[in-house]
Amino acid sequence: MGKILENRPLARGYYRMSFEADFAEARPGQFVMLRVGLTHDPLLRRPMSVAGFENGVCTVIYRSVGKGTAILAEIREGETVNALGPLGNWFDPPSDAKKILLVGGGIGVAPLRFWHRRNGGKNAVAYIGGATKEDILCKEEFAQTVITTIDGSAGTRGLITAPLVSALEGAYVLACGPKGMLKAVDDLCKEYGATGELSLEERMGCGFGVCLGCVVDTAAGKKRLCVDGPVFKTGSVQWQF
Amino acid sequence: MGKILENRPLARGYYRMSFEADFAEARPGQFVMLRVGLTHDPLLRRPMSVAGFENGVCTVIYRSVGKGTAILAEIREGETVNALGPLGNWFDPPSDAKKILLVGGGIGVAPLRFWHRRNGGKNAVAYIGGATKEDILCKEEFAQTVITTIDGSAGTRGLITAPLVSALEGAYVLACGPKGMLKAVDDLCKEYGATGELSLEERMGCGFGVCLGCVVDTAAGKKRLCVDGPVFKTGSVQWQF
Amino acid sequence: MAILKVRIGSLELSNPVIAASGTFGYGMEFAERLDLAAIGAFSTKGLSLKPRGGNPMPRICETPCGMINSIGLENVGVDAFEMDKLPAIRKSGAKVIANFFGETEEEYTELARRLDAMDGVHALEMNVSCPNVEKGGIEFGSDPAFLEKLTAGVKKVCGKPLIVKLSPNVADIKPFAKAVENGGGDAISAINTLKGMSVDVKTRRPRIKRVIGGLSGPAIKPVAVRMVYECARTVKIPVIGLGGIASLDDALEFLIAGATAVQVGTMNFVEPGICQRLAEELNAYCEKEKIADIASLIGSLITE
Amino acid sequence: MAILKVRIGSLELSNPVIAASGTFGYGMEFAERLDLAAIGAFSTKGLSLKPRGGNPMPRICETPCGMINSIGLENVGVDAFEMDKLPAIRKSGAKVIANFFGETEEEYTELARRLDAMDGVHALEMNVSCPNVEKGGIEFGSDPAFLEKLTAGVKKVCGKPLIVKLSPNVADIKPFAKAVENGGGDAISAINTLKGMSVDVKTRRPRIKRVIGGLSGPAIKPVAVRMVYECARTVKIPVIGLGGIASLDDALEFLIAGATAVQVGTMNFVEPGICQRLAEELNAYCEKEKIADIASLIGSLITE
Ligand SMILES: Cc1cc2nc3c(=O)[nH]c(=O)nc-3n(C[C@H](O)[C@H](O)[C@H](O)COP(=O)(O)OP(=O)(O)OC[C@H]3O[C@@H](n4cnc5c(N)ncnc54)[C@H](O)[C@@H]3O)c2cc1C
Ligand SMILES: Cc1cc2nc3c(=O)[nH]c(=O)nc-3n(C[C@H](O)[C@H](O)[C@H](O)COP(=O)(O)OP(=O)(O)OC[C@H]3O[C@@H](n4cnc5c(N)ncnc54)[C@H](O)[C@@H]3O)c2cc1C
Ligand SMILES: Cc1cc2nc3c(=O)[nH]c(=O)nc-3n(C[C@H](O)[C@H](O)[C@H](O)COP(=O)(O)O)c2cc1C
Ligand SMILES: Cc1cc2nc3c(=O)[nH]c(=O)nc-3n(C[C@H](O)[C@H](O)[C@H](O)COP(=O)(O)O)c2cc1C
Ligand code: FES
Ligand code: FES
Repeated sequence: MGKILENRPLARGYYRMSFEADFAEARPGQFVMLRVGLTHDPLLRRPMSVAGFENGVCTVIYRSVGKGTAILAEIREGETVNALGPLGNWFDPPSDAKKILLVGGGIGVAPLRFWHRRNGGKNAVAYIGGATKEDILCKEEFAQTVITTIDGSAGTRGLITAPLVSALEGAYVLACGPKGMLKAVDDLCKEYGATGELSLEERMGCGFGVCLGCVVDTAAGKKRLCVDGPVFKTGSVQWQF
Repeated sequence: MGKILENRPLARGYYRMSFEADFAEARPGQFVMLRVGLTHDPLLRRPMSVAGFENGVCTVIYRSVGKGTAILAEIREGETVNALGPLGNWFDPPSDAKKILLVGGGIGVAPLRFWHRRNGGKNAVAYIGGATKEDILCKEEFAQTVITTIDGSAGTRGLITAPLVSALEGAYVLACGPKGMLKAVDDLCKEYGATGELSLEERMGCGFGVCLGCVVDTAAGKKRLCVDGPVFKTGSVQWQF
Repeated sequence: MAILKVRIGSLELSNPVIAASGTFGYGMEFAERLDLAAIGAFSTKGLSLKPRGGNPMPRICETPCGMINSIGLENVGVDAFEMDKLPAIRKSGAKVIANFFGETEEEYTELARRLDAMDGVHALEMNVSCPNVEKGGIEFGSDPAFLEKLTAGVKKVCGKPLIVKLSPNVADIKPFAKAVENGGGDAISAINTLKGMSVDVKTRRPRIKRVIGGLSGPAIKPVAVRMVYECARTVKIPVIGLGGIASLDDALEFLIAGATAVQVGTMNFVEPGICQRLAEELNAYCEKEKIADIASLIGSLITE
Repeated sequence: MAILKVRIGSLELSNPVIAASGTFGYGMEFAERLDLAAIGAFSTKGLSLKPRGGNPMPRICETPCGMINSIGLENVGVDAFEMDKLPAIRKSGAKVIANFFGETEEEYTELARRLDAMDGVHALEMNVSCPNVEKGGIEFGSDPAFLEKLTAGVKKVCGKPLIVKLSPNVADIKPFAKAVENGGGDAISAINTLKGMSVDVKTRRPRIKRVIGGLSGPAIKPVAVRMVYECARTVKIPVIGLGGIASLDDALEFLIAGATAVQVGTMNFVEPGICQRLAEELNAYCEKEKIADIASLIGSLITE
């Protein structure tokens, strides 16, 4: 149980919550499972990427999309939240990567923000895509950004994969976002000679490897997204929709 | 949906909540069904006696005893509560009653407080019993009070029925409290020549007469506590435990 | 306005939202809480030939996302229903489904005959989750062959649409659905309550005097959706889905899974206006989604 | 310390709180979240002769106070269990119940023989909610006569306590409990998941790829308590109760209704330390209530 220091809207439908963690450290790419409410409806914890971790304070950035996240958004600062974590693996680009492209779709920016806070430098460029300008999160927190929106209300109109193409050669990609985007990035990496890591999402029962509710088919067989992921190497996922 | 103007502890485990009602009036003895939380756990509304109604503001006094009332106690002032009501019948002593005894056990004081605010006068004496002094509520709101506690920490040690006996003759009783107390009062009224009204409790599914979950056996057959009560005449209830 | 009309046998409902038996009294209790003519129909508290007093208290208790009831089919009896309840209901413009049950085959038939003749009753809903006194307490709804025979017998005296309400306390609901269809039933409603129990740990007593009661509410929705899906794939007659409906999405779940109409039970207690709200929301939903006729939604589940 | 020891056949557990199959992995996943030796036992993920990959995704979804799963009995297989999992578990001091299932009677017997011989496996739990391939997909646990035969056959090769886990998807669980007892089973565990379904209204697809899955969690607790009560009144062998346990009071409900021990399933996902917490709370409760021996609580329901 950690005290909530901040829980406020970032943009329409998006919130940022910071709380005192009862774990000592988290790495960019890892996630926490948040308990929502005090009763059994909703029952399961909700997975949220760690979007920041400093001085024992854990930050998540979330979008209110359903029952659980709507309740999360109602919790007041000063109350407590029960977070299980940090869980899963993390982004781990080779230390000699010359060009790192952070590709985030919508709320997928959350773990990339954390990575950038820890490791950001001249060699990292953020490619952020969203439906509208309201869906472009945290852009001011990245050193260099390329932005696209589907409605053209910010950056270039279109998908983030469009500007990405020309930058891919020899790059190392860290991507998080909707499944369709991740598959497109995965395909493009192959086509344009890039490698990298993709952070996936599936419904999760437990978050720590025991329910087998979150499996992903990969080149190396069935993997549990929560313990063998959420981060998978490009070229390894066998995409299913 | 009514805005909550006040929701604060009265004594250990007891709370008072006032909210803007979306009904125009309520009578002492009536109750409301409060919705608790936004999800389906807990599912059913909780019945609460109206403890006050002035200028469109409805007050309830409640004890945190379980899941629902614990959640109620957590709601902050400024938020809203969904109350269905006013429901049930009400205290209706004859206008020529010379001596009215308000007999309340524990949280049973709530509707008596409301009656007293509306009708209190020289002829009304409140008999308030509780386990300890913490369970004696609202005593300062009644003009005349007789108090007992089981542990002797306030008033006389013992049950409220003890001091009541000597006052019963010719009196009209309005009583609310635990079933055991109500039965004792009912028996004593018969024995000592008093009449009056008793406010009962049963688990309620609906509060407005359709689930048939709250029936009471009376001299006149099966009655629904929520629409034919909660107030029943002394001598009419066939007590079952 | 989207077309929300659905047919249950020869009965046309203006929309597919029905208030479920035992949770809507005899209708008029809700007259000041919603417009009875704005919902598809309501099903009455289960009627018997003679009035019944029902079970001892306590009769209800709450469970996680649900409740258990053991009301014991308390009702005013078919005579009082006709005399005291029906005249007012008729005036309200409500479509009325008379829910009924007997303890013998003859009682069922006799009730059906009576209700069939009543002006203001639009359809009959036969509850077969009751013990058959002649067969030593075995439930009518627990043997498909017997259910088919019962249905056929009742249908013989009943010109109005006959809905048979199935119990979920079976290993496989499909043969029961089939039995209703074979017996000439016009529709199936599913599900009734699941048998459940709860213990008060402080007193070590069952929370329900009769120990075992019927579980209803959102908790049972997944079981209900599953059974409605199974029934709808088994028979051609309409299936009315119920069990835990609390929102538009819940109602849509049942429709998509194959229900022609839905009933709302327990949630009437929590939100007395819910049936009308759902009917309105269903209309708004169809307009927004450009669904011209609700028929195209029914059974539209994609499973490839 | 109150006496919390309970016996399941020849196996003595230090307390009656067991982690349920499929929700506790192979045990070691919880080693850093609780003390495996502090809970009564844990039941492994269901084991088969060969490793199984399980069902397509999506495999789980949430429902009101519950969840549906269709994992499809994915497991590492009995060989990998013995080689890779058991050595570490043995060191942890945990009492291990090996949950297993087959597709034919021979597979069941073969598995029981294997598991019976493994050092570190303390009891066997036979899951009979699986389709029998030889009998055309009929579930092993859906015919009492067949269940009795299966139990007797397995018991012949199995010296360790044999627990048979019953399915709740039956009209009446009592004949199944009796069949296990008659077949020589040492205990019953009840209940497995209820068959349920959920529809994603936006996509009009089932939320579970295989359409129908198993419902678990607090939602099913009233059904589970009822079935455990029915089983405990039917047989003399111990009944292990499970279904929706999330708190001390929930565990007590089952014990009072007649369960000798309880299992916690779904709630392990939400609160990984829950089994140890409940074991500790049970001890504190017994001390506070002056219950010298938990035996006096078991089946103490007052119904007069
Ligand atoms: C590893 C991981 C990291 C995530 N990080 C973030 C983040 O940083 N910010 C953020 O806003 N969202 C994140 N998500 C998605 C987030 O978990 C869901 O949006 C959230 O669970 C929705 O809950 P709900 O109750 O509001 O929605 P509902 O639709 O009511 O949820 C119903 C059930 O489905 C599950 N579910 C629904 N959507 C998703 C989804 N997209 N992924 C997984 N499960 C889902 C819920 O957990 C719940 O069990 C992440 C998901 C995963 C798997
Ligand atoms: C007409 C009437 C008026 C009431 N007025 C008041 C009041 O003014 N102040 C107050 O504190 N309490 C009052 N009560 C009792 C109050 O309704 C219960 O204390 C409350 O419902 C407990 O809810 P819970 O979730 O905290 O308890 P839980 O034990 O978790 O509740 C479980 C279920 O049992 C029901 N229940 C539990 N205790 C009672 C009870 N004593 N009576 C009826 N149902 C119960 C709940 O409503 C719920 O459905 C009144 C009850 C009735 C019937
Ligand atoms: C208090 C109560 C009384 C009920 N009485 C009847 C009845 O008389 N006849 C009947 O067929 N079903 C009866 N039911 C069952 C409901 O009509 C419905 O089938 C069941 O509750 C499932 O729907 P729900 O989850 O929406 O409540 C009753 C249910 C409740 C909760
Ligand atoms: C994800 C999941 C996987 C399960 N796998 C198994 C299994 O392999 N074998 C088995 O006998 N039961 C299995 N079960 C059933 C549980 O052991 C338990 O019987 C059921 O979930 C009810 O208990 P609960 O409500 O406490 O979860 C599984 C349950 C869940 C939720
Ligand atoms: S979420 Fe349970 S195994 Fe991954
Ligand atoms: S509470 Fe439903 S009839 Fe009284």
